[in-house]
Amino acid sequence: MDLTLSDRHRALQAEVRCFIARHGHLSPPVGGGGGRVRPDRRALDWQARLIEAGYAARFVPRAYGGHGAAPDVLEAAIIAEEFTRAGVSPGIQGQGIRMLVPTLLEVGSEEQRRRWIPPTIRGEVIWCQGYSEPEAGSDLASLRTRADVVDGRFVINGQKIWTSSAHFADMMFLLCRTEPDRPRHEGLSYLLVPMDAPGIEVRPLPTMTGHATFNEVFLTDVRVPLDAVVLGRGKGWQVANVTLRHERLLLGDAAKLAHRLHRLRGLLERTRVDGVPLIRMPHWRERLMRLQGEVLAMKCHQMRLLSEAARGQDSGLGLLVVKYAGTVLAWRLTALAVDALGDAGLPYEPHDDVAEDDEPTTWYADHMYDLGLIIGGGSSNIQKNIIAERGLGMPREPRPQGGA
Amino acid sequence: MDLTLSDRHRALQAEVRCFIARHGHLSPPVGGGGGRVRPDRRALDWQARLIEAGYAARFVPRAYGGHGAAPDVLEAAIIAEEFTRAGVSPGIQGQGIRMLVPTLLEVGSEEQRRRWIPPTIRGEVIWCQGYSEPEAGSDLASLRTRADVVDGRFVINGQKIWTSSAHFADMMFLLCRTEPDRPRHEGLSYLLVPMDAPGIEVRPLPTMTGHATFNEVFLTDVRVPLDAVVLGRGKGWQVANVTLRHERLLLGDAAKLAHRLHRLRGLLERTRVDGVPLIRMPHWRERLMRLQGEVLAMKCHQMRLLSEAARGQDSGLGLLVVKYAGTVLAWRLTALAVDALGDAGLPYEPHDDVAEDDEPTTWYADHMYDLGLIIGGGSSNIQKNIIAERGLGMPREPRPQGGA
Amino acid sequence: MEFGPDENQRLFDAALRGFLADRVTVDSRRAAAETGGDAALWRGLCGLGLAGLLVPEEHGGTGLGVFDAALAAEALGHAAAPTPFLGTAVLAPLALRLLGAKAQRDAWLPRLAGGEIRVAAAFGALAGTTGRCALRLEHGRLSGEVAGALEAAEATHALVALPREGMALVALDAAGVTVRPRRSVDRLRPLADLSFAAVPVEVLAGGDAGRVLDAGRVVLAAETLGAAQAMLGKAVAYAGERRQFGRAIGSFQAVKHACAEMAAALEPCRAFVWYAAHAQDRAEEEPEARMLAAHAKAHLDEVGREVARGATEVHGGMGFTELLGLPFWFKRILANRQLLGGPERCREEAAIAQGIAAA
Amino acid sequence: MEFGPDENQRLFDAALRGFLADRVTVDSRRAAAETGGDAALWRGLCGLGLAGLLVPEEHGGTGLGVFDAALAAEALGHAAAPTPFLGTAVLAPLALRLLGAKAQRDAWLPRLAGGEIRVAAAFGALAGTTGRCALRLEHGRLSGEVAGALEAAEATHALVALPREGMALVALDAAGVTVRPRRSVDRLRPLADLSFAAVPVEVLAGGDAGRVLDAGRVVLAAETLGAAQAMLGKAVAYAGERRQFGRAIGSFQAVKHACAEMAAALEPCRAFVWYAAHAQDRAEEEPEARMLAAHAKAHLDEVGREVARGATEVHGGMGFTELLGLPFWFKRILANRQLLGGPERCREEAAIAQGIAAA
Repeated sequence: MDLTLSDRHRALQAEVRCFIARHGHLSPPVGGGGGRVRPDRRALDWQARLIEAGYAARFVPRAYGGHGAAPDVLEAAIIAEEFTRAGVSPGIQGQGIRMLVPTLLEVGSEEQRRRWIPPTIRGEVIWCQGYSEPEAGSDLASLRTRADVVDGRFVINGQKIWTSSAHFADMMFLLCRTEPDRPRHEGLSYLLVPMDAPGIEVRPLPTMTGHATFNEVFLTDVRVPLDAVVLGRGKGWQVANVTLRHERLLLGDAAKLAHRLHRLRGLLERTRVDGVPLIRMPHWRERLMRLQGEVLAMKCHQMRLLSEAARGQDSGLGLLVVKYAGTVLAWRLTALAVDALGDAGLPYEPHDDVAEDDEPTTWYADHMYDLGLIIGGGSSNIQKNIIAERGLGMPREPRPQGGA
Repeated sequence: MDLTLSDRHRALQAEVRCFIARHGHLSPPVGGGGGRVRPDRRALDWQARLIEAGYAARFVPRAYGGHGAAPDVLEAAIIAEEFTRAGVSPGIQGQGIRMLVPTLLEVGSEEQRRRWIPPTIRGEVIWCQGYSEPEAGSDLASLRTRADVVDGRFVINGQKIWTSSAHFADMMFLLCRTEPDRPRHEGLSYLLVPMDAPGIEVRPLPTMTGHATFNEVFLTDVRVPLDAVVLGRGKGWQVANVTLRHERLLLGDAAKLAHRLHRLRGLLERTRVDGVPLIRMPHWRERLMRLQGEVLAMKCHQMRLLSEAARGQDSGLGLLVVKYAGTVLAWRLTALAVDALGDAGLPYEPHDDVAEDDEPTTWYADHMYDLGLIIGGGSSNIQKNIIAERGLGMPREPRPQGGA
Repeated sequence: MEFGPDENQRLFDAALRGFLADRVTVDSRRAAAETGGDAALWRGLCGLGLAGLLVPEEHGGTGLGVFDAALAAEALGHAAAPTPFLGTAVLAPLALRLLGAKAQRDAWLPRLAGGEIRVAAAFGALAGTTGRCALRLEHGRLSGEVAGALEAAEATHALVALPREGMALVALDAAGVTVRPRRSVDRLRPLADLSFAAVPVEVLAGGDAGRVLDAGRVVLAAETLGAAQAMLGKAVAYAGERRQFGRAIGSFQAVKHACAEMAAALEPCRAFVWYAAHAQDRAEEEPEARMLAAHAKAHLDEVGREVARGATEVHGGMGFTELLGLPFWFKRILANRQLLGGPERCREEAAIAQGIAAA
Repeated sequence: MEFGPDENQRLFDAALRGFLADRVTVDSRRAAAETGGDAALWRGLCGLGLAGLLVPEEHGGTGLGVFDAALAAEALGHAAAPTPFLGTAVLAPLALRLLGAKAQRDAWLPRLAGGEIRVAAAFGALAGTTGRCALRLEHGRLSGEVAGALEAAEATHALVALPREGMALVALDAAGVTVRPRRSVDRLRPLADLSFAAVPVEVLAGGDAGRVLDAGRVVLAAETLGAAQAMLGKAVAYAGERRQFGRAIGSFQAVKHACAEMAAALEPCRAFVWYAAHAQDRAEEEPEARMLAAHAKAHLDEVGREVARGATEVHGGMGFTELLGLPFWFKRILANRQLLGGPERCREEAAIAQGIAAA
């Protein structure tokens, strides 16, 4: 184990602190699920500043607009730690940056990387994920949206659902069936589709948060060029799994958990009943401490995974548990928050699309959105199947008689 | 809702209090899982006294040696409440009294009732349950122990396992295959077998409690008369389900939970860290209170079930949840106890077969035994299948291709 | 002896549930969520006698007890009904019955039973609020402010718990009263912040105000019970219909066991709520009535949240949207948890009621 | 930069695990449970350098750190090894290193490294014992009693935490010492109650005794981690073999999900223990070292118990018997939970270490 802060790391720490001291006031507000709204001017400026300083897209090569640093877990941890501690935004966290960019870096063509990575990391091109369909939620291999090749272009028809961000996204990475004659998993392709293409209709799905965070997307004769496919026709399942791997990490994000714990502690310090702050009451403190222990475990675990990734090591089980463990823990953090808010937290007044300025409303929105994250991106039951079968090597369920 | 204490009920309450005040010192010690040892002289005398006073076997007809009272939930509740409050033993609780007696009352022949119920309720005849087999734990219908009719007698061959009390029991109620040509569920019979019959060998299974609470029972050419069958040949599955229904109630027994909570409160009052009793520490109290709420729910629930049973109403789902909910709650109660005992509770010194005189040892033995109860009598997974399928009407799992 | 509702109570329950099934729909809830209420629904419920349930017959009510109110609350929770009930039909008549002088009872109870007045409830001073609560009573006039009054929409009066002096009944149209409506997480149950500037009030101080709170807690527990039962029922039904991987998702053991766990937690709650409600009606004889009320509230708060989450999860993404209306129940359960003292507070009060903790 | 064991540490870990796999069997554990120990095993471990792991090289040890001790503890827990380790190989050398004067270090550390002495540990005064602990130090002589000393079987000395004066090292064969052996829930790790009548002791008082406790907690957490990993591994293996209803029980979703939940809780613990152990080795620079130690202990206590229960359940009745030896791991996890402060105590100390609670 070597976590010695080298002179270089100490310098970085000092540099980040200095950066935050100087520029922190320019940060957009922290909190909220991230990616619930299109980044505003303030968020875009902040992102540009972070990339310039090397605190966002740090390990994305310079050729694609990133900072081009060699992967270094300790650097990542130092930066995350300082931003958390200061309560300053770590930059844009959407599906484009967290899922598509690593996917393209792993399996995209050089042309696709050059074209899409730079504007995506700057927050200028916002992506949404076109996986789920009404009849294929957890069961991705059964999806029905199809793309036929007509006159040298893909022509897409079908419907997607649970598409977060679709109502303001520029692009979608879409999984659809292009080879109807091949077996289920081999007939899929992964296409990059502009959301302003003719034939795309987005209908917001009203959700429990009161915000339009999810959508249905209808695709009717949507045409995209053949080079919109990532990795190649029939390779969609493979590419989607690369993306899902990154999604699992995104959804269990330890930095987000740590940020939340930080806010939660503040909430317990400020909230009083009969004049006594909750943090002074042992049973509230005990709940906070218990969650802190769990967040610490996830934080350390993420450092381990990053370290293994930097060594090119497959973390296997370690990676597979992140989404399940992280989303459930996130829900429990917000559950403590809404309990601590008590009756005074009930007024729920989302002014527009989000209400990140009202603390109780934000916590409740997070709490409900967390439940959406437990369900979305492969529900907990699917995650547990994956952990057991792929991570622990347990036997698959026998196929039912006469089943599909 | 009518829980008015009639004059009769008030009189009973006064009578029970008076009984306890006068005779309570004769009670054997309370605690321990019940049925882990053969009742000693003290326990038998106490039982006789309770039957005489009508506080045990209260609703068993006089013809079978019981008190012959008309079923009355409030009476049962009053008696249980007073015994719990006083920390006095409510009498013998073994499988004979709690499972076989109600089964015989429901489906036994008049001859079987007259012969077996009186000595069983007195604690003179101790029963064990011969259901599980090495290859048929949760999956009872697949059991292999068989009884062939030879010369007008059943001749039994096979092996049972997890047979609690077998090492000191007088009788076993045994489920075995008598009609090998019939479908799985229809080929079983339910036999009453003397444990001293030639051909029975009992081998204790050492368990984590350090007490020999479970056994393997080997049956080789064990002969019993044809009238040892309950309800009739091929009806064993039906009878076993009657017994299992009573077992579910026994294992989730609310009076036991209430007793335990009572002891637990005392433990938290007596145990001190740095001179402060745990009960004065809000996070310990919070855990106790949370469990008290759950015990109260189970206690009320049991009153409802008894009330419905007295009306001849099938409680359905209400009955099916008792074993699962009750055993898990029991485990959590002892978990709080062993936590409260702290490091001082670690010395574990069962002097002989049980060590009910040493408080920490008893709590640990209970804690481990509770886990055995979660597993035994239909594991939690089986219980949840039953709750979902029979209680909630959810679809059964499709049979696997090529499966049994 | 009978543990559970008797025949009359079962008939009333069936009638109420039938009415609600006809009258409360996904669309009516949505409309109420926008406008803050469903005035016609309340009138209908008054027609069934809900307003006067706890008002003695001599004052024009049906003279029933907390047990009956709990049954009604369970049915209202099951329907996620957009209607007042707790404040105007439970807390107000009980406050008058338990704390009011005869003249006060004679004056106010008939108006409650007839649905003539509707009473909001602001219990912050009694139930450990995390919000603003600064009230002073001087010479029969109330000043100060209290946040989070329940059922203030369309209310004519408010029942305000005072720090020491019992409760105050105040007309909301009196000079010096300011009502600031707030949306709630449970949009079917808007809240309001109230402020008072030397407003004349009717002081109810003839008994133990805590008993009104106790009854309110039991009724909230009952409502959460009903809402959770509805959610579990919906989850079981949905799991039987929705197919994935070529089979009904309800045939997957994971989904079945999730439902079984919810049922195992929820089913015993019915008897618990009955018993706690019954104890309220006999509180003079039942030293444990307060402890039972606090525990019933806390326990249903906990079980309710687990069921709210679990049932939503069984519905997958569909549970997260408003398409099936599931969030109405989810949010009612979440909001009830915070009303009249959350579970931590209730458990501590249960300990105090038993002498385990110092008051 | 490397998060996790380095190459040397991995080699040592593999060697230790190999040795334990050869040496510790179901039968050897059973024998040790009867006799209270396995002296030959300890000698073998000394041969691998375990006794001197934390003893500086200048004193004949290997001069490694708490991180290495945690790795060893994880391996010992994985094997449910019937051996001392925490007291004699961790707490004793650390107490000497952190609290001892130079002469004391020079005198004692070589004897520890060589396995010449074995040291029991009685930390009741420091870690919030629920048992008897009444100790007085007067003129360098110790009187009184303390319950629950660890690893007292075959120990030559005891390290006793004092209420205020640091720690005392005392020879168990000195006049005035009484050792009363006690069986423990974890029969592979017997305990002892100690009493002293004006016994001369070596007082170690040159630093913060809490740091010895912190390291002990991390090592216990590591041991529980190893034991829990072993149990989960056994559950997964058993579920793949055991058949019911015509299929391996591991193909049932309920069993799979139980294992998945255990894995999801347990897998992140590895990195947590590494990090907490590492922080101990740099405690001078790491203000959070104490908080991390307390949290690691508490967290592994909780996760450990869930895994102990869940893995036993997967084994069905077989897990409850001693046939497969599963209870050895189960009980080690249960016992570790109570040693050096249970999870509630540790969390409260974590809060104190952050200034969230008053000391």
